[in-house]
Amino acid sequence: MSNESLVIRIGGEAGEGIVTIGETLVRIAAFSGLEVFTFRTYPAEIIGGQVMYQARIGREQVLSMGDDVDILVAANQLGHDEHIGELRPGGLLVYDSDAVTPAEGGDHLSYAVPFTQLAREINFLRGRNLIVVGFLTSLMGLPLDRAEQMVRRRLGKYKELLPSNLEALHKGYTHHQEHFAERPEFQIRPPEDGGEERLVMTGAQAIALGALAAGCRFYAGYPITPATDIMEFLSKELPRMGGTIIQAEDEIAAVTMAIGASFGGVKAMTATSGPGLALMIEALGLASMTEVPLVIVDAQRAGPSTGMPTKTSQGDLFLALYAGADEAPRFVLAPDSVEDSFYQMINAFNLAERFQMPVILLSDQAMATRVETIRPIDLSQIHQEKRRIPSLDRPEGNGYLRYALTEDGISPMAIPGMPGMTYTAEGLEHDESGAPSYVPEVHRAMTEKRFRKVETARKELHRWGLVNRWGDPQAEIAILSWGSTQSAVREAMERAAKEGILVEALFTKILLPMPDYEIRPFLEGKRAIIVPELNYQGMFAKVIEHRYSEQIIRNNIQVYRLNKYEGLPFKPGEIYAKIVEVAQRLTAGVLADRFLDEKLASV
Amino acid sequence: MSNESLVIRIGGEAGEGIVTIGETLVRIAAFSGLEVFTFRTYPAEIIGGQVMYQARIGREQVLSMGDDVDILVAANQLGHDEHIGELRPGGLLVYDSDAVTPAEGGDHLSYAVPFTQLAREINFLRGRNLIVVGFLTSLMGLPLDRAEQMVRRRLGKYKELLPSNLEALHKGYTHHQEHFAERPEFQIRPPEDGGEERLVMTGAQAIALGALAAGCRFYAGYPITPATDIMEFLSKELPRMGGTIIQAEDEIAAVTMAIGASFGGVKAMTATSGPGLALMIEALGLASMTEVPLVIVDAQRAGPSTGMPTKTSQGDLFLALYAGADEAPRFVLAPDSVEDSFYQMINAFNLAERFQMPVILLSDQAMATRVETIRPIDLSQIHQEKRRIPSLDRPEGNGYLRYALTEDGISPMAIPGMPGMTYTAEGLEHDESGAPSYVPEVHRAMTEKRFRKVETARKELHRWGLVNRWGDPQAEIAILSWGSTQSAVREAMERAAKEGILVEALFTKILLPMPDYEIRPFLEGKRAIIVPELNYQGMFAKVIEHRYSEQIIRNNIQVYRLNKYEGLPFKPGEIYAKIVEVAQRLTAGVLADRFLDEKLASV
Amino acid sequence: MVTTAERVAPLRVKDLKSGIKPIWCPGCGDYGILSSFFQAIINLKLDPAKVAVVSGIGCSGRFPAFARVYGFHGVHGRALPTATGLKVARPDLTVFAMSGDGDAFSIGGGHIAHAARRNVDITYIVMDNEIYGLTKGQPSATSPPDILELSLSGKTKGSRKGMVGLLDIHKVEEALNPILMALAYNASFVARAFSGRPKELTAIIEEGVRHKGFSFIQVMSPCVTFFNTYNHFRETVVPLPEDHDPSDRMRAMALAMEPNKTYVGIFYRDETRPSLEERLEEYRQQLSPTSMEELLARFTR
Amino acid sequence: MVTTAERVAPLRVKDLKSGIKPIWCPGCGDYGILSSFFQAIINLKLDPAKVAVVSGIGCSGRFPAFARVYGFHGVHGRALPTATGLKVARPDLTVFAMSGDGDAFSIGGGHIAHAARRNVDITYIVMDNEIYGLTKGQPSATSPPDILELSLSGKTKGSRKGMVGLLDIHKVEEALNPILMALAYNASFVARAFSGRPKELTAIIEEGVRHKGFSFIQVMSPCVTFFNTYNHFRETVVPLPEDHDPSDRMRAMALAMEPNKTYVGIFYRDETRPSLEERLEEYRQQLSPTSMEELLARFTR
Ligand SMILES: Cc1ncc(C[n+]2csc(CCOP(=O)(O)OP(=O)(O)O)c2C)c(N)n1
Ligand SMILES: Cc1ncc(C[n+]2csc(CCOP(=O)(O)OP(=O)(O)O)c2C)c(N)n1
Ligand code: SF4
Ligand code: SF4
Ligand SMILES: [Mg+2]
Ligand SMILES: [Mg+2]
Repeated sequence: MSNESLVIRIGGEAGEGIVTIGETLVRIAAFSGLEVFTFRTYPAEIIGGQVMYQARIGREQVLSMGDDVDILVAANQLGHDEHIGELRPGGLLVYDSDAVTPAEGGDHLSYAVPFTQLAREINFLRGRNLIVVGFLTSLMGLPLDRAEQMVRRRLGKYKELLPSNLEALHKGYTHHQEHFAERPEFQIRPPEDGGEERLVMTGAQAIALGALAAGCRFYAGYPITPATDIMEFLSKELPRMGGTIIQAEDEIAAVTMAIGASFGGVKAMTATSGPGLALMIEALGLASMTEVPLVIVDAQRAGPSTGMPTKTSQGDLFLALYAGADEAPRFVLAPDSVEDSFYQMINAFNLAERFQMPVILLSDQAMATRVETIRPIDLSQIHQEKRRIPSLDRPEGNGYLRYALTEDGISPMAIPGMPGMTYTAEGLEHDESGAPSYVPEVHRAMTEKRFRKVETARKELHRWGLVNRWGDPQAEIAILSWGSTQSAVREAMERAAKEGILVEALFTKILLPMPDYEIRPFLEGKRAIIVPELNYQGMFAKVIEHRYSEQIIRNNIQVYRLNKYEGLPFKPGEIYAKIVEVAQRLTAGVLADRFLDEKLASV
Repeated sequence: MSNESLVIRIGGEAGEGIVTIGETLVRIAAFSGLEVFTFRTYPAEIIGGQVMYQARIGREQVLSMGDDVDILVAANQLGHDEHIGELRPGGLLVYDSDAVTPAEGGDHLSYAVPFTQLAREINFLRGRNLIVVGFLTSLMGLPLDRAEQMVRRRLGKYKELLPSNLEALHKGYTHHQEHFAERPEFQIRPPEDGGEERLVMTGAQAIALGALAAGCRFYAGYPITPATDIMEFLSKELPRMGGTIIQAEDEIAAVTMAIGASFGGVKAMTATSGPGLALMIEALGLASMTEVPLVIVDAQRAGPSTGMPTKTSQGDLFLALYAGADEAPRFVLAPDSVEDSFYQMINAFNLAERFQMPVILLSDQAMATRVETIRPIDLSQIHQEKRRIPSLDRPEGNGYLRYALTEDGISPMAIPGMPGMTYTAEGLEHDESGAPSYVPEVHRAMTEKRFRKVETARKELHRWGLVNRWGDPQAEIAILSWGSTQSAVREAMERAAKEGILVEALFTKILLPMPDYEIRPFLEGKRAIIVPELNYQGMFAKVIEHRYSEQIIRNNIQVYRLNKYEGLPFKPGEIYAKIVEVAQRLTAGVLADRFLDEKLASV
Repeated sequence: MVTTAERVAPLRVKDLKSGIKPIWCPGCGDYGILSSFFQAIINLKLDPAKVAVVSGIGCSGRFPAFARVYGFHGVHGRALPTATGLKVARPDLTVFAMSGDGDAFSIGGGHIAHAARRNVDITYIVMDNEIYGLTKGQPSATSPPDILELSLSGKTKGSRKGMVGLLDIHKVEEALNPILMALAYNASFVARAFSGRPKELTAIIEEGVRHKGFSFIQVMSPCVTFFNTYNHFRETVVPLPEDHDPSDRMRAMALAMEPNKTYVGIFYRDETRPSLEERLEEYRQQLSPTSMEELLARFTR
Repeated sequence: MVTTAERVAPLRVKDLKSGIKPIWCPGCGDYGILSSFFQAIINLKLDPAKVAVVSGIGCSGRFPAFARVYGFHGVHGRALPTATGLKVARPDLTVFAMSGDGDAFSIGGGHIAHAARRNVDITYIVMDNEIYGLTKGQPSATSPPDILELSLSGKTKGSRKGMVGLLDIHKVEEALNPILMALAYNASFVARAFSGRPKELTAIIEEGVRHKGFSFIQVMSPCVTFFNTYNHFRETVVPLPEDHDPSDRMRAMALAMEPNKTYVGIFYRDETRPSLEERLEEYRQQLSPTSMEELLARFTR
């Protein structure tokens, strides 16, 4: 019998290939038909320092990074010391006996493997990583031919290196076969049929691919962790798709370049993280005012200020929702998985084009850097919104009104080059023609027009596929959240369901405007809402508490905030514990301090 | 009998001295012992274009710019055409008969005065303005000697110009005396005793003076309307007080210069408007993270983007409250009058120093540019908060911990130069010593520490004089608002009181953290709250609705938003109309759509 | 119906006026730049629908609204990156960027070097009045340090209206030398003109447009209201020496540094460097094209 | 008790180490700059409590944390304005600003000209590795356009780890010449050093500190991980010609433009210009002092 899923963690010195081991193993698993979900840390040092790479590998869709570790591979002493505490009772420690002295005792199995010496035996010290991979392939019951295939693929054109690499792989594989018994509890058998069709990618790649699929042909960006992966990917592919990429001199240049390109009629974006988004706020207002489509991706990281660039957070929500000089309408989207990152990028571009507005898409460090297996993408199903342009045959003498006051707020937008339609995209308040105007009535009408687009969008939201709702509709306990917390929530709910605790969850991928048409019915019949978030203040909780306060209070719904601010994603167990706590409170009739938890409410 | 207050408006071409006429008249009135409150518009053109200058002059404290105009002075045809509609029935039109053809009819008096010709008669064309001033001095019953004094004062050292200027003043004065009868309804007699001691200044001047009184000795700024007046004032006075002013190359340089100076131990500030504040958000987070005291003044203007630089707004509230990469605690203050601008600047610096945090003070275009008479300032009553510094005699070997985790969150801050205390103010997450650290527990502890300062402040708020509450505590109708709307609200309430409608108002000068200790009791017994604001979304209303939703809903309090977004301040009549409407609704039992007015709620 | 015939007929200045009356003060140097701009478009026989002007904020920033071409009035200091994005996305357009001296050398000062090193084919006109006009008379990085004295001495009448305190303290700083800076950035076309000499100005704008690469043009454009330097420039403006060879960058630098002379003309031009768009196109050509299908296949297991 | 005696004893390098271990890669050029900085402080006999180092973000930005002086690790690109505010508020301190090439010439590129024209007395050290180190190997404005080829050719080993796509497309842009730019800004002290030549580097830092005004020092500091230029600089670095007169700005420019040579030494220095703080003090002296009472009286009716 094989396991349904296994968590393996590898800890050691960066640069020693820990990440390579993990990435290779994950791809062997994925290409064998298994599902994967990864998580990794980054060292403080530029090179060197401790890292860990964790992969959850499963037969069915893997929902999250898991809680406890089934197999820990310690490549050095710190790799052992830092992680041994997370190895589950009955788990397996595999350590490099040339480098690690394991602690005494512990309720787990230990395999001492002389990886370094094995590498020496084949005279290929740099082959150590592949020896580890080979060893793990055998240990976990993965198919050797897939592993060989992966080695081939990774080497690419460097064919001359193939024999030595394969030898290393086999060395590890055989070492396990010869010295250790087969142990089903650490095996995970790929499905016989090779599994369903899947793609294997990181969140950053999903974002970049989504942009390309949406028709994005211009990218300007300034390097910043963890958004740079998007730019690096696009730097290779965008030119091959006929598009353009520019590494700008700073974030303000990046976003204004994108605005310039979009004004020119080309779908354009930039990507950044919190500090960069902060610098883009002035230009965001410009896009709002001039009504130029614009997509900004924010891969959130822990702050404030430079903070912890390699750690995750959901702390830019307020910045995305509210920042602007005076009132600058925008849309805010937040994918809730790697797969969803692809689709929400398409929504982002479509919303931007349809409403001629800026769209901010919030991802985060953990989701952008993790690898996931996702379902195949049917390109024929992807709709690319076209910009509404003015008709060329309008009655003579009728000047073109770029900012015409229409019922839905959207005005046809001319593209430079169109004859007879010249206008100035105006960052000052302006009348319908675009001419600057400070007349009170004009400012009132134009403010209403700009916001009317949001209201038009609100009416269309149900068509955009912006909500993810699952679980038991009869449940009295609800989870309402956004973004990358989804994975841990989903898994926690499955556990709860097994314990007979009914929970229903709703994740909205649009945060501005809020999808009332979904959330209001969702809240009916609920007695408690848990809002898990990776920030201190409970930003989304505040939005919910405000917007649905009437319903919440009238129906006496308890709101439980669950806030983590450690730079790390939630573990399913943390969410599960909260579900259990809330369930017990409901049974016992103990209420939460709904709104005014003095510690958390800072406005 | 004299009037209690009079509204005079002067309309004409900018550069023709409209503003000079107004400013001179206002000062004659103020220096005669009357109270004043002004409002003016700015032309779209750089020079020329239409302007209007309005002054409300009263015997008692003047609360607002008033509604209708008692006396309209039209210096050119447009000045007549644009403003005649606002002249109250029975009001007086004074027009330059050489330049204006008044409309037929109209329920008002008209004086045709050949101002231009009078100027020609004395061979002093540029004296026309003073002829107008002289005429109005007589018309309004102001003392001629005060007018003469004012002319002297304004000319300063240019004594040679005095005779011709005085001649012009007398020419206008005499012309009125000789050709028109005295009309008490257009007179406003100064108090016999010369009135109480008063200062006459603009909001911008009050801010600058407040900064100086608070001990600010460093200013860096980048020009932006309407904040530049603060910088221009300080450029003259700060060096004379031993301080430094720098015109920076942009707003990011301005705010980081201020941070650098403050790190060096000198109280420092910058001032800007919305677009500039947007650019400062990254550095605001830096001040939050490094815990460096910082004061930023935002004189709000209408937007988004460049918008309408010379028009007013209260639309930067969300930007001030919420903008930051991840979670960057700050304080947000908002004075509610010119006088209060002085005192809140002192609070701003004191809060910044005490809590080593950034403080944003929100003023606005209308309040920063208007002239008001304010009560004398007792400098001996002004407290200057001192920075908490580490004690030099700490036990040997005990390293200095810049970011020590204290109970109140505040850690003693060394000033460069102090021996043995060297540390690095760190924009990365850091441990108590300031060393960069990405350890989850450290991030958690430091996040809590930074927010703990806000909680400490919340406990002290009542000591800072941050709330303005007046009206009838028994009233069922409340007005809750902030900033410059105060003047119109106060006046509207007086009118309502005369009509027997009881209203109580609360203006908070601190918006982050909110003064719960004041607002909760205030809301007790209320049935309706009106929240007037100069923005579209009802930003403050949202804050209130969220934070006090429990109380609001349990007590069935109706919230009525009153939003104006035309670039202009409220008139008392607009507020008054809302009060009446709400009073009628309460009587009739018709409820407001409290929270979810779909049009206004955009999150 | 708007017919293409409209575009075939020879353009007149009035065809190029947007109908919006400039808000500039009577006598402002910026009018001269607008006229020369119109004339250059006509002389170059450009199709106005294929011309785009991107500006920052300032009196100068109001420029695009007055011309019947495509315009973008952006935020303060970002005319260059906005125009760069536009030009790179739409190489078929003739793109101008317009700044004031504050817009260009203070808040936007970081962008010029990068436009220059990219050699993006934009004609960048800095309408330099050596003052912040729109915000009513603060000194800029090109204001002479003794600007207050100059104003009070009446040589440059009008400036007494400016911000006296800021003008006074400006003496603690020196002025920048924009031509020298552009040369140090290796901009491939560097020129100066004076808005009081319209013919030369028109010619230089035309040359700037013809130049395939980044053209930096500093136009001295007096602000009659806050710093009226007409007299000063009438006295000091001289054409570059006849023998100046615009391919000689060192000599150009020396001329840029000469005190008391305001040389006008083309300091430097290098026609050998390909423009950013050309290089990007070359780069794309050298790659093998791809498609979504192919990209996704790479990620498929 | 911390006694002042501590400060009187001659400093040793170990007194200047903060105890925080640098996170830099072994062999990184930045170590050399840190050592020379320590040595310069010792040679100049500065009191560490009166020294402040302000940095931006990057590998370079980590500098202050490693030194036992007052430090400020600010945001990306703003070391100069932060240091300017500090120095002007506290002229008694010796203030350094530290940037990487990205920090200095890209995001912070707008500030150098203004620090130079103000002549604020700061020693500005740009730790130029011609790459974005901390963000793992993107090209910077000083990277050679052919940086990818250089890396792949193995001359500058290590760079294959960088961002290959971005390094490749970097060839469409040219590199900036920071020394030439600083000279064009009229910085009053302009020098270049190489972190692989510690003695010269120390001497130049000392000179920079002694110079009363804005000192711009570009230090070539190889990034062994992403663009290892040690060999390249060992070959191309040469001292400035012995006969170079550092008061000759034109000659300095010519030297800065010489291809294939990386001159190190003091290109330019002008000791005649007063610093910003001096000028501000002079300005204050010339005014009549005032008080709050006097100011308020002016507004009293
Ligand atoms: C971010 C931002 N900061 C400041 C301003 C205010 N502002 C408008 S124009 C201007 C400068 C004007 O000077 P310049 O660029 O020389 O243009 P000019 O008016 O002289 O043509 C400034 C500072 C602004 N609009 N936006
Ligand atoms: C506003 C902002 N944008 C981007 C970043 C990401 N970032 C960190 S360091 C850096 C540049 C590093 O290059 P350089 O300045 O040359 O320093 P080095 O690491 O090479 O010493 C960047 C882009 C940031 N921290 N903040
Ligand atoms: S203020 Fe100066 S620059 Fe602006 S329009 Fe008037 S004259 Fe021209
Ligand atoms: S990445 Fe490069 S610059 Fe950064 S520490 Fe390593 S070697 Fe030095
Ligand atoms: Mg200017
Ligand atoms: Mg670098």
